[in-house]
This record gives sequence, C-alpha cells and structure tokens, in this order.
Amino acid sequence: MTKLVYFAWVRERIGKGEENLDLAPSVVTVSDLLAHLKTRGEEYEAAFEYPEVIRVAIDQEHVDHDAPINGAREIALFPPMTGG
Amino acid sequence: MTKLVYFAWVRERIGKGEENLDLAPSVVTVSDLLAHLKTRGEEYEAAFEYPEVIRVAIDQEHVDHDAPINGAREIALFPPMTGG
Amino acid sequence: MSPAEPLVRIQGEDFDAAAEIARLTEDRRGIGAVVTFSGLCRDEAGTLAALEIEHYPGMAEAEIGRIAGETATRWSLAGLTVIHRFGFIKPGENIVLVVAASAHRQDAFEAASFLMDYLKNAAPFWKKQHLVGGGDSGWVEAKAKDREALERWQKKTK
Amino acid sequence: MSPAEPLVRIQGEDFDAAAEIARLTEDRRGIGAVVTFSGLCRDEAGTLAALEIEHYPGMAEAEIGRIAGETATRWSLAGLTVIHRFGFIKPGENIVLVVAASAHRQDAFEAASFLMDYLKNAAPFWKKQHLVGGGDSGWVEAKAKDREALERWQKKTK
Repeated sequence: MTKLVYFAWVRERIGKGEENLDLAPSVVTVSDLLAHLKTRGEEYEAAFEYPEVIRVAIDQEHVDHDAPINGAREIALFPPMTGG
Repeated sequence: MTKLVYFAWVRERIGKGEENLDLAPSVVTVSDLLAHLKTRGEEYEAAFEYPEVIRVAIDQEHVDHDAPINGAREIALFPPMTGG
Repeated sequence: MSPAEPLVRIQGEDFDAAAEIARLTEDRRGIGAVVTFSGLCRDEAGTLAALEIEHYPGMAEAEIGRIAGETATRWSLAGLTVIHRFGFIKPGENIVLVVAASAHRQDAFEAASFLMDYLKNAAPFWKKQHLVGGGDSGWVEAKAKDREALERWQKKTK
Repeated sequence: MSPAEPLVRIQGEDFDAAAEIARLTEDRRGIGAVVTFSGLCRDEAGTLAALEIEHYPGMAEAEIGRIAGETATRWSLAGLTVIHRFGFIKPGENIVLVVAASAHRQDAFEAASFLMDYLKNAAPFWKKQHLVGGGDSGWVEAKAKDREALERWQKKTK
C-alpha cells in the first residue's frame, strides 16, 4: 500500500486529501502513476488533465516525473507552490 | 566673506569647525581653494596634504574639484563619508 | 562570527516581528546588519476578504529547514529566522517573516532575498483567495516572474 | 498604489524599528512586502567602546531626503522611512533604519538595499572609533567595496 496525499486544487478536484492505494508493478515512475490515476474516474481526470503541471514529492522530497516510486511510503501530488 | 565648514579629521587637523574667509578673485575653483588653504599654516597643510581625497559641498551640495566657487555662501570640506 | 542555527516555525497564529528581531540580536555584539522581510496579505484593491493558506505538514518544516540551512552556509550569518503562517489570513495581517542578521549588510540582504525567492517557489504552501461578498477566485497561480527570481541565484557565483 | 512620501529623520536619540514599521503599514492594505534594514554598532571583537558619529547638519537631512525621493521614484513603494543617528553609539545599539514597503517584495528589497549603499557612500556622516580602555583608533575609512556596491545601481537599467 502506498499513501497518496493531495493538496490545493488537486485535493479539491479529487474530493479527498489522502488515500491508500495498491499500485501495480507496472507503475514504475511518477509519470506512470499520473497516467494510472487519470484512469480512476472523472474526478481524477479533472485533477490530472495536465499532468505536466503537477508537482510531486516522494516521502516529503521534491522529485521529477521520471523518478521511480519504488519503495515510496508517501507520495504527494500538488499544483505549483505559492508560498511566501 | 565665504563660510568654510570642516568635518571629521579635516576639522580636527585644522582645529576648528568653521571660519569665515575673504577669498581672492584668483581663487576660482574648488581646486584653487584647496591649494590656497594649504598655504595658511601647518594645520591646514596637515588637513589638505592629499587634496585629492577631500570631498567638497557648496551650499550643501556635493561638487567636484573643478567646480567654480563663485557666489558660494558655505563651502564644506571633509573626508570621504562613512555613514550607514 | 559563529554560524547561525536557523530557527524555522510553521504556525497558524500570528508572530511579532520585533520580538523575533530582538531574539536574534540581543547580546550578539558582532551583528552590524539585520534585514527583516515581512510578507503581508494584500487586499487586492478591496476585493479580497481573506487568503486561505494550505500547507503540507511535515514537509513544509523540513523543506524550509533545509533551505534555511543552505542559506546559513552560503552567506555569513549570525542568525536566521523564518516563520510562515497557514490558515485564514485577512488583508493587512502577516503571512511570512524572514530575519537575517550578519556582520555586514550584503550578506543579510542577499540571504533574506534568496530565502523569500525560495519560499515563493519551492516551499509546499498554496494560497486560495476568498472574496469580499462570498465565494472565491480560486487558487493563486505560480508566477513565471517568481521562478525567474529564484533562478538568478543559481547563476550567481557569489 | 499612491507614491510614497519618504519620512527622513536625523537624530541623536534611539528609534523603535517596530513602531516605524507599524507607522508605515497600518491601514495600508495594498502592502504585501516590508523590508527593514537595521544597522547596529558592532563591538569589533570586544575592542570598541563606542562609535562617535559626526554629521553635517542640514546637508544630511537634505541629501538623504533627496536620495529617498529618488528611491521612491525608481521603485514602486507604498512607504519609505530612513532614520540615521548621530552622536555616541555603543555596541549593540542602533545606528540606522531603513523601512521600505511595497506591493511586491523585489521593489522593497531593492529600494532598501540601494538606500543603504547610498548612505554608506554619499550621506555626510563620519564615524570615529573609541576604544575600550580609552583612546581612539581614528576615523573609519571609506571602503572601496562600499563604493562598488553603490556603483552597481548605476549600471542597472532596472
């Protein structure tokens, strides 16, 4: 099981802040995960319509979309940050 | 009569903060004034030994050494500034 | 000057900039320069009722702590404080505080400016605008200008 | 945002940075960024008893007022305050304060940094160092580094 967490409009479009998923072995990279999530229903389609804008952190560290997700305990998916 | 004012080590070397002088018509520019002051005794020689480092303000505005002093009410002579 | 151990706080409640400056400088007689950045909620010409600031708990602290540590290595600092609020914040209220103390002003200015550019781009916070009269105008979009502001530090050799 | 009318004060007594920030920001809901620079007297590794700051009365106010006005024209500011002290100042005490308030952080950072570079080089103040144990180590010399810091603003097209 992998814990997925969502923030800002990603969270709002999916309709929840987190969930636990069993990911198939074919889901190797962050890109694979985004493509997979998009197939999970229209809320996910809305959240990941433009996957290239989605920022990702694995176990609370920023990663690129080609990063492997193998062994991740927590994967966070969110829009570009606007702190400060 | 022109009022001359001195600050920091220029003031200390001359031994006074200000004085009024009648300047000869041959004293046309700031450079002329610095050369003239150097002839007024050893305190002035000490103050203006290196005239090129002296900063000058005429009527409270910074000027270069080639500026004319004609009509100046107050001429200030001081070392490079170190505010802030 | 002894290197700074940055102080990082992520909190819902307000902060007191003067108290934070005092904490950083008191009894530190080698400090010649303190640069303080306060980020406030703008009213957007009277249209904004509040900003809602969401953050990623845990990661926000870790990321800001990491970059504050990097800042304290890159510049010569006697002290460094970063406080970022979350939750609902009204116009005129504080959002973020950075205080950088150093012997010399350039280190303090650059450290504070770098940290702010970082916070704008890479700290896991998001802002939603709630409007006067109800409703919201959605999530604030990240600006290319802010991205460029951060990138200029990567070019600098310092 | 309405252009800032700078507040300039040259004074012997101390100032309260927090009060000056509050004065600049209260009831100004368009302000998003406040950068504050506090310049303090360093103890120079314990050797300094006090700085004696001499100034040119009249010209100091006029010059700082002039450059503060130029700063408020060059950057978009909602408020600008400059306070410079003179007289005897002990280690840890305040010397100078610059507060720049703006809608956006870059204006506030650059305006405060520019003003400080100017004050170091071109405002008619001079510092003499009085030593622990009596005597003095003479007048502080102007630094080439400070001159270069000011010159970089002349190259910038902004």
